[in-house]
Amino acid sequence: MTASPFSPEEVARIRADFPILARTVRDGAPLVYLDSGATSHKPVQVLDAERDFYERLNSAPHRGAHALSEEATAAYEGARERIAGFIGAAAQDVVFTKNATEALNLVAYAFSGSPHPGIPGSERFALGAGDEVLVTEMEHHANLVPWQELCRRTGATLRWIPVTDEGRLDLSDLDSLLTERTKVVAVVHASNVLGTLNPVDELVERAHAVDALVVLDACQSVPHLGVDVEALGVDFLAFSGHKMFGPSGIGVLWGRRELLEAMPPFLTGGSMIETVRMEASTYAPPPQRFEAGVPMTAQAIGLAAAVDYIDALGIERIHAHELALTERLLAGLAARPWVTVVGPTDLESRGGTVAFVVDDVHAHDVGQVLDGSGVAVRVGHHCAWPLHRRFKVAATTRASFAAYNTVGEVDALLDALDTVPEIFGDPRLRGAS
Amino acid sequence: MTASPFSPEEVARIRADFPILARTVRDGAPLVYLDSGATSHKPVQVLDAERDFYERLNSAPHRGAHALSEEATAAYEGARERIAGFIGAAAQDVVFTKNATEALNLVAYAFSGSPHPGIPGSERFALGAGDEVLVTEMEHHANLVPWQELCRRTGATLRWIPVTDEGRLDLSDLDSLLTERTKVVAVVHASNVLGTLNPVDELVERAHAVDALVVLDACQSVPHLGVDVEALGVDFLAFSGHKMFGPSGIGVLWGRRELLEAMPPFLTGGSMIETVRMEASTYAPPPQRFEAGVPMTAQAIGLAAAVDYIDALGIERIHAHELALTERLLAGLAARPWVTVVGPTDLESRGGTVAFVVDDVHAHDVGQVLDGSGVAVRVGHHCAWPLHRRFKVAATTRASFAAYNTVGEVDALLDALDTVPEIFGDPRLRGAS
Amino acid sequence: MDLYQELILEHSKRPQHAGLREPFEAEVHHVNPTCGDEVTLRLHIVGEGPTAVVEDVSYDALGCSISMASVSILAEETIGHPLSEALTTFEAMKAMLTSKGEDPGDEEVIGDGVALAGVARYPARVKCALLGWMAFTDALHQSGHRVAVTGTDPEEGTP
Amino acid sequence: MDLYQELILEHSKRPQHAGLREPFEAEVHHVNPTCGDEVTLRLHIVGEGPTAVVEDVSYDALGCSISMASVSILAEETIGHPLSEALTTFEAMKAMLTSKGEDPGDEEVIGDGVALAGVARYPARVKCALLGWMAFTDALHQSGHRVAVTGTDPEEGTP
Ligand SMILES: Cc1ncc(COP(=O)(O)O)c(C=O)c1O
Ligand SMILES: Cc1ncc(COP(=O)(O)O)c(C=O)c1O
Ligand code: FES
Ligand code: FES
Repeated sequence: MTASPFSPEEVARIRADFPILARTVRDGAPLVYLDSGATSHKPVQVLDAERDFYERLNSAPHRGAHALSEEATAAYEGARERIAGFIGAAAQDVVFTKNATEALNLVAYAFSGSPHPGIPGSERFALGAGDEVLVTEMEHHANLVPWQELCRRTGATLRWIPVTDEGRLDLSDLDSLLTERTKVVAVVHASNVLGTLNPVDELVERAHAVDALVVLDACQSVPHLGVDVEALGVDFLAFSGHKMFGPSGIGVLWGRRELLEAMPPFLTGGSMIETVRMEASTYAPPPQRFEAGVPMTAQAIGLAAAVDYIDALGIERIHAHELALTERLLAGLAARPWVTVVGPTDLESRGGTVAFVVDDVHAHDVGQVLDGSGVAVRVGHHCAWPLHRRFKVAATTRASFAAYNTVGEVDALLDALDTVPEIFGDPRLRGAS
Repeated sequence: MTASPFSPEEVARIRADFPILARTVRDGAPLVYLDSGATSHKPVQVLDAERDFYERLNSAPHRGAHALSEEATAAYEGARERIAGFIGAAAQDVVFTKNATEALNLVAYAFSGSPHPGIPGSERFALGAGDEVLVTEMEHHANLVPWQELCRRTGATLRWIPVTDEGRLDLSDLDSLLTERTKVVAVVHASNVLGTLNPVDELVERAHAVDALVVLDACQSVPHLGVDVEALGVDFLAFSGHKMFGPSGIGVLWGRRELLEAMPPFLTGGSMIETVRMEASTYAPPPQRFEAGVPMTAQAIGLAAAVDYIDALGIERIHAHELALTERLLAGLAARPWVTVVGPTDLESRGGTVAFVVDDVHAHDVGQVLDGSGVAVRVGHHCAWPLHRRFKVAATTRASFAAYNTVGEVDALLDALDTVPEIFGDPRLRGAS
Repeated sequence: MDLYQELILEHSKRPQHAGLREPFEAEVHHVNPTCGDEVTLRLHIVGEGPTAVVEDVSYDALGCSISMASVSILAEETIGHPLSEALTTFEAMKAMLTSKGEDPGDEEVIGDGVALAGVARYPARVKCALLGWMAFTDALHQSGHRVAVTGTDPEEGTP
Repeated sequence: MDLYQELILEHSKRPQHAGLREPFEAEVHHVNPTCGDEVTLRLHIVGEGPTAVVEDVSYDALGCSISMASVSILAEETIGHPLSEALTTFEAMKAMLTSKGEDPGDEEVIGDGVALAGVARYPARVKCALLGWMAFTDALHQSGHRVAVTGTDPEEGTP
């Protein structure tokens, strides 16, 4: 049994930082929030940091010479440095976006049918018929649909790595999928459904051997594991702030410097330019080139505070705590023969996300029953519809953990789950037969 | 003399809602914030609304069946309705973006070289050689560069309406600029430099006569005038939340329903889809089609609170108050022969933004001196570089007003301005010679 | 849970009139994008204008208990009924489901539909209960029957 | 204001060595994107390696008093000096300007440059004071003189 490094007292102290966890839902049931994979809650430290910015420094960064603007710029760029440091990156290689989805689209839109005449090196991002983009069958729509659209625009071909019954990438056919035609490999680091951690090392090695760029969707890893962009060896990495105790409305794209420099701009407008004439414009170096308009200033500062919060707890300890909860949940589900876990059933290469189905009961009905007891889980295809199709289910029920979750909450989920067969008839008998 | 509808007591009460206005800058100078055109400050009502959302309802909207998610969805969609109502629009025609820049890019990216096979009616958005996009010489980069890039991508031609010495659009040559080749007319409602209010009625009539779509950059009008999308008759309208007492990180695109429906998606990913298969996807109707990923939930709610705040004061009264301050400033500047206003010097069709230059002193030096007295103004080209080139200046100094500004602050600006010639020599003599 | 009335569970386990049958004038396929659930629905109408009668509603559905029960009730409450009456039933169902719990539903008009009254308190599930009805009105529209139908927009009535 | 030392105002009103002259090995054009100010700068170097001497720095500049004063001081402090010394001056200027006010500057090394010490307290103006210097190091780079130069990135040293 994996033990959590957090004592119950420590978890209680953590919980006290999240006012929302004290509330009740429906008719007075205490909230059991097991949906941090969709979005996490925010500690007062993050809320205070945002508010403090608005009450003391608020101003448009990079847009003025007055004192407030200077202070806001320093705070904004300080936040960039802080967040970059958290993933082992240099500040100038970190671009702020509104969410991970924008970050992934930014990379996909860097590619087009022809190089940008104003950006030396942008030939690297020209795609056409005969070129291929490789994704996986377990991608979140955010790391799938932008590549479908890119292929539609350029005539390139989308290919994908299938998923095994155990919920792992099936690399057996990789040689024919990943070839010198492949220009991009876009893959999720930790699946937001299965919890699977993908073998980034192997994929990077194979991709780089054929000169393909690797785009890593790190939405479900950066909040829960220690992620270091250099150690990973990928070319781009995207994640969202709101899943890691940060505010809504901010995401991050990290890119290898020489690639960012060779990328055409995406959103254009104020502060991303070098010179503007009516006839044409030239563009600033990264990261400014990719941050058009007044940015998510307060949100960047809030996210930096979230990173401080995570660092104070220790990301390794958070991961271990979540794995301990995951283990308890997996054991509880295994003891219920009418429940089937979709994804790895042990802790090997796994994050704290557990998806499952209940025999003969639709995931939305399961979720609704749990919700009636105050247990908040996510139901549906979790923006990974092809993955669900592959497992021949329309929807799953998903529990996902954060530092503030407790053993008692896992038990509350299991207890509430036991009322499902009571309500919908007794699949236990069927399950046992 | 225009009188402000706000009594000094009322302005004092308003100021009390903005904690930052009580601070000092540099070495103890009280802050005189005349840079609301770059970004406005936020009243506690807005900060409270955001915080309350995080502390009570935080969850990912449209992504779950549990209680919190339902409440967050209701709050988010309620905010959309509130904000839509403020501009006379239906909620379903309002798309949330991260800022106005994204909103304008969203429209520009809807156009491309070929229709989207999955979106009926998208032929309307196919451009090519021979087609033209018409902008003006006074556009903010956010409503200029996206159109330059669109023309580069599609082979269409960019044309522009020049600006007169008085800082008005020069429509004398409109017949040759706006023809049946014109597909889009993109124009700013209120100039962020000159303060000029442009003749939207006339432009809409002329544009629609040749079947061109009108995109209005309303960043500087929605916060200060009563704007009604139906009355304006435009096809698209964009603005930012942060200039109207709202949080950073949220903008709005309004579009005519049949146009939004015919527009291909821009950012793709979660929650904007209808069905997703590995091979291809189909897309949700607007506004969801244009809101990929977990949205700026708290920011939408904050912006709705900002709209409540504006409504409580009355947008017409805000406008009148700002015009009274503008008149006082224009009079003060006119009395200083060494100062030249760039833009209209009277209140006719004008907003509360005043740009000027001081003889023989660079705008950044003027701004720095003002800043030394606590007066925060913006200096530079204000993201309207071609406009500055047209007036043969590299940079101007710009004061811009909001509801919380006072007559005393206008006087503080003028007093500080008088120290400029003291420091840099006495252009008064030159100005008078 | 108050949501899962016995009647709902019965309908969802033994959906009435399930399966796809002939003849039909219109067949539609509707998907609920949030969950991926689907319904294929066929409509067979006999007669024209005020004398039109819903002769058959047949369907193949995959979904949650709420959507399954709702389409089953739809079939039960419309097959063999004058089209105008079926539309009244639809309007009454929709009014109840989008009332946020204020309209308990009239058993005289919607029959077993009243068992779905609790759904109105769960905005995320309203779409489930309307899925079949939206398919029904869409099929009606496609069959060319010119009857004033409101709310064929599947987005309407959900937050 | 402490920022506008008399020396700065003098240099900015009467920039030393202004104008573009021949001969030169490299000419560069730099723009400060935040304000639109520009400088065209020519560099003439005589000799090679350790014996190289900055024979002339000529320029055409349009900018604020800080940028004008800075390029004027640059010309004054580098023309006629060994290249290695000019680079030391550059390094010392840059260190002072990016010190956030902690490094007051050494008059022995940077001469009138010390008048710009106050700029370090105004991050938005650091770029102004560095504009000419960045053009200088860029020109040096383009002239092919292989001297280790740090900080030719115009973004560096600004927030
Ligand atoms: C007229 C005008 N258009 C567009 C913008 C861009 O707005 P944002 O930076 O919030 O995207 C601004 C403000 O910066 C503006 O004043
Ligand atoms: C694996 C994964 N990728 C991408 C996303 C998209 O993130 P966002 O919605 O914040 O843009 C998510 C979360 O929704 C996710 O879990
Ligand atoms: S959950 Fe899919 S229709 Fe109810
Ligand atoms: S303000 Fe342009 S260089 Fe100083």
